[in-house]
Amino acid sequence: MTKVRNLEDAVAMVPDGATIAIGGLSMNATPMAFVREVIRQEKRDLELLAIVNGMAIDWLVAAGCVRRVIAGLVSFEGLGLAPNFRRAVQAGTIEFEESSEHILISRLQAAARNLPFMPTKAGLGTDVLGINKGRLRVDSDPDTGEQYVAALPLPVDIAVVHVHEADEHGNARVNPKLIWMDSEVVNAATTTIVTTERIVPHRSFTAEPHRTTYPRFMVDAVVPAPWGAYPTSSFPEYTHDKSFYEEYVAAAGSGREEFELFFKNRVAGPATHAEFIDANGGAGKIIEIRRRTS
Amino acid sequence: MTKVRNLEDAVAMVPDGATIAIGGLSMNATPMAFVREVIRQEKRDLELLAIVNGMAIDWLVAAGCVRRVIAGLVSFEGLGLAPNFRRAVQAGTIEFEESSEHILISRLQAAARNLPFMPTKAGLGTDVLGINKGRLRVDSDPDTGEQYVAALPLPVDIAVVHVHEADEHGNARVNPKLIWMDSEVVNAATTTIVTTERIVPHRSFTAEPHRTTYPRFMVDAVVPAPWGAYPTSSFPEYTHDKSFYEEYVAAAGSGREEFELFFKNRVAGPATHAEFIDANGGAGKIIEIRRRTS
Amino acid sequence: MSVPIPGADCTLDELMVVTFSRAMSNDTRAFNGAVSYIPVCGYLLARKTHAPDLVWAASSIGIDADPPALGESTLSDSIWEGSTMLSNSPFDFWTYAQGAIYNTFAFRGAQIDRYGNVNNTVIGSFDEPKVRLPGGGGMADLSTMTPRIYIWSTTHNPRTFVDKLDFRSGMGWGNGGDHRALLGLPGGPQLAITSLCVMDFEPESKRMRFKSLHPGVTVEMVQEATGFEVLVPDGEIPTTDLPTADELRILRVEVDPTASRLREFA
Amino acid sequence: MSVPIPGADCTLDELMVVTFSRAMSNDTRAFNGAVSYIPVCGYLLARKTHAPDLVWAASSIGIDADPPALGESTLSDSIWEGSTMLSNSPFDFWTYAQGAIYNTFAFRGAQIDRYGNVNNTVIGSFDEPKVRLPGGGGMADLSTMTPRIYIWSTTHNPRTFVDKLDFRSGMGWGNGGDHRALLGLPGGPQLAITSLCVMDFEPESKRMRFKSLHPGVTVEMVQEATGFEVLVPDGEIPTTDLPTADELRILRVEVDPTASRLREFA
Repeated sequence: MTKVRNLEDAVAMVPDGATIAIGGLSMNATPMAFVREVIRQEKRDLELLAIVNGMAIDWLVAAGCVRRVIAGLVSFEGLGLAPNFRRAVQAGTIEFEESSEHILISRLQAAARNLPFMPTKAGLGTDVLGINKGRLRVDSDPDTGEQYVAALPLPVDIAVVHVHEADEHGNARVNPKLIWMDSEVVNAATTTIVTTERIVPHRSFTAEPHRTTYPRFMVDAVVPAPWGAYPTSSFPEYTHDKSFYEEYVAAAGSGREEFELFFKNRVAGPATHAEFIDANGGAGKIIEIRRRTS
Repeated sequence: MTKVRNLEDAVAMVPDGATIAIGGLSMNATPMAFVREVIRQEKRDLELLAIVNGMAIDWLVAAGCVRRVIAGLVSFEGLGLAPNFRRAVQAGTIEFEESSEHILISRLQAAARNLPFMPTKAGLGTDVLGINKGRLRVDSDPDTGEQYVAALPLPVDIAVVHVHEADEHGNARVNPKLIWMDSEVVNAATTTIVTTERIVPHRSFTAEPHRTTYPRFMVDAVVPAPWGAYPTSSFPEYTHDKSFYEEYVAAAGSGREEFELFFKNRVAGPATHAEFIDANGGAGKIIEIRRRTS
Repeated sequence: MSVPIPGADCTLDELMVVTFSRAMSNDTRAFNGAVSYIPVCGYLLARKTHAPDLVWAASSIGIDADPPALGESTLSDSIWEGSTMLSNSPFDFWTYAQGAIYNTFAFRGAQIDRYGNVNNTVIGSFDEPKVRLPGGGGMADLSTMTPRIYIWSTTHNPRTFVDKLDFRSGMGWGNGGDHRALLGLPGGPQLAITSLCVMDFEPESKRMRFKSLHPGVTVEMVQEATGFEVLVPDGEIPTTDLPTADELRILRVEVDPTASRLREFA
Repeated sequence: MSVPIPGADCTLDELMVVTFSRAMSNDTRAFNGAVSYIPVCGYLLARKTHAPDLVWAASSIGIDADPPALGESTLSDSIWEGSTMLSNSPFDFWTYAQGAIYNTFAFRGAQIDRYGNVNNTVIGSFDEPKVRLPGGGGMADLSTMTPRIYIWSTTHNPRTFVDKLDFRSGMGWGNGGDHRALLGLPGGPQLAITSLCVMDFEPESKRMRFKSLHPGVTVEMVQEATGFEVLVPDGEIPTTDLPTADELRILRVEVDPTASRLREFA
């Protein structure tokens, strides 16, 4: 029984109000085709976990899909701040649970491993602890008196991650191997959807079983999504689209109408991911962002 | 500055009385050339950690090198029990800290990560907890009342693991990638020695950086040891030597003198690892245990 | 050593494997440890018959492995052939185990008690053992983490099935009743498949209870071979269902052509 | 934007990178996060000059990377080229970080206080922020785990160097004195390298103290640009050592030929 779904059907699996975790890190490896379809299907009241991200969060906030964001860092790095996210938090129109990377990882691990908490030294002495009451606890070891942070479980309804190859059973792999923190959200999630650059035959996994990242039993749906991380990168195949980030930031800085037009024409409007890439440079862009395999 | 050492010099790094962790699992991937040289150098009073192992423990016990064993399982699986280990524990001539795999892993992780403990559900309700007082604690989560085992740190002086390839800087890799629990002992150890099937040029690591198992800063000495896991396996290159295990068990069952002769001729006597393999079948044995790469 | 089953075209090892196999379902996600031929054969047979989606991680590493034959170890890299994933032990395996994503674990032991707890540590006292056994390995861990536990034994006799364990290496239903749930542990032992019979666990007390008797075996024979009283259910105790010709063929030809499973009947 | 250093053949970015580089030693094991050009250039320069064994994990992933140039991100896969190991974040990176095997971490912030704590979270209150900043990312984690902390700032002015942070995202010496040690945290901030000067931390109070002044900068200029009093050490405050021709050549030609480091001086 194949787990292959088209993008529309996979996004339809996300109920309004769900806690959804988006993989990738900053300008890398984010399932942007999926994110765009979430916008097109006008999902609402999502709780969005993205440990370190920018564009995915900003899109979903701009489109009004998000009730609450959980993250450690939200920015476009040197290319700017995430403008819609920033404005929404400042205006109080979305909730923001700021945490830090290792506290989030530890909370996900506690959820994935059926533990009441995971200990870490992360955050001791910082104000991150004070704004996360109820989600962590500062405790001390009864034998040594050593202080630690008990990171409490963070369960996730749906994890969405982008991979390079998957088979119809749900076996999936990231080339050259898993690098970012995506496995943590997959492990903590009830349901996992992978978007994939390509579907490959099952024998491709048995031929190189040490390269498999997620076994089939961790994956509920496989969505073909070529260039599906665009405008973020998918190492080692293509890099992020610097000019998209720059033009997006510029549009957001030019006023509300200008941004809404940009967002309609360049992000949410195009019906398919291919049309979306066409709206941002088409084949020329694909050639521009291609990188030599390394 | 090269980290390459010959076997004699690397074993000379082990002081009597040290806590030494031996990698591998059961009949797989154990640094047996190193173990044999420990015997030849007549090390004494070692505290030996081997999470799941058989032959390495039995040799070191037979040779009188060991004061104390820490393990979860000691056997030759279907090929028999570890006879010298068994006799020594029954006679009370060595101490045995029996633990379980995940408690040991959790204790190693606590040591490696500077944490006062790692939580796990491992062992709840079993007698393993009672015999490990002072090394773990049964606690309950203050919020939920959920019980857990706090596994206290287990620091290791010297870890010895077997790999397929290493460069002179200490970068090392296991083919096709790390599978067993060796990384846990390496992470918890003050000093790590890798024995390697072969030394490869540094560019071999930069060419395929996703395959590197241990980065150079985790490795203190690199010891060339072709067929260095024999008579255990080194997947995917060669398998364990079933007949060695069987003959070893038979010799141990034939009486003390018979076993001592066997141990001298077939294990401890030969001066080099090559001579040791020669004493157990030589080139014919190497051909017999070779497996097709998979 | 192959033991014939009276009136059937199969042997005891085959009956046990097939019984184990049938207890598996399509959502079984299992792994295995050392000297585990009966369950390993059972997982493979189930996958090749009624449970095509069953997950088995060979020696807890080789997911969906399909080895052409089994050797002298169920914990070694020799059974990884055909895997779709060689999973990493510290990172992948222990996460799937702790998270009860792997939902099925089978163990046996030198001693087994009425609640399905087992001893693989010592005969006699821990500090001054009469017999030092191999140790629990991952038994103490995985028996607490895994919801569906299966026990098997090829030596149903009073030395194995004892009133009181010398050491509890693996957790079954603990002290019985709610003990496991009170400790926050999921599920518990489902079946004990032995050389004489199949037992389940009475839902309240969690004590072993007859489920079926192998052909030619009586209640009295089992009671005599058991160091505690096996509960007798209402109604007649059925005879253990025999393997079909198809199951036998697949087991003998495809799953275990070298009959490695007989290593458990040494 | 390149700022010339008076009386020297280099610019401010180069002076800061070289100063950072010289603070590194042969046993430095470092990684980096977002928008970290000064430290990334510093690690590479140190490795190519006085500290050949220095470890740098590019974007915390690409160990011993040797990229031909830096781009518009120090957190992306574009700087992994030449790595000897692409390390796995959840398993490798966080173990090396928690274990203080990675011993060196550099951060900056929108606000920095006298103890080397930083704020990258909000200006104003957390619940009703005047300005929502990007967030701390891994700063709260890595600042507690790593023994050798370096702070840099390309904007030494009273908006950045404040008497009181609006939010403590990253842990320096905390409340000063023994605070860090009392929390069981290793080491602490070593240096703050800014657009005006270099500061260390007075050993008892852990307050920022002049170590050297960049050419043309006076104590008064720094005090005016700082929202707290910078301690003045005994004796004369030296001028920050200038880069050598060799350092400048290696930085300009080998480490950062596209001058990505100027992105920090926008």
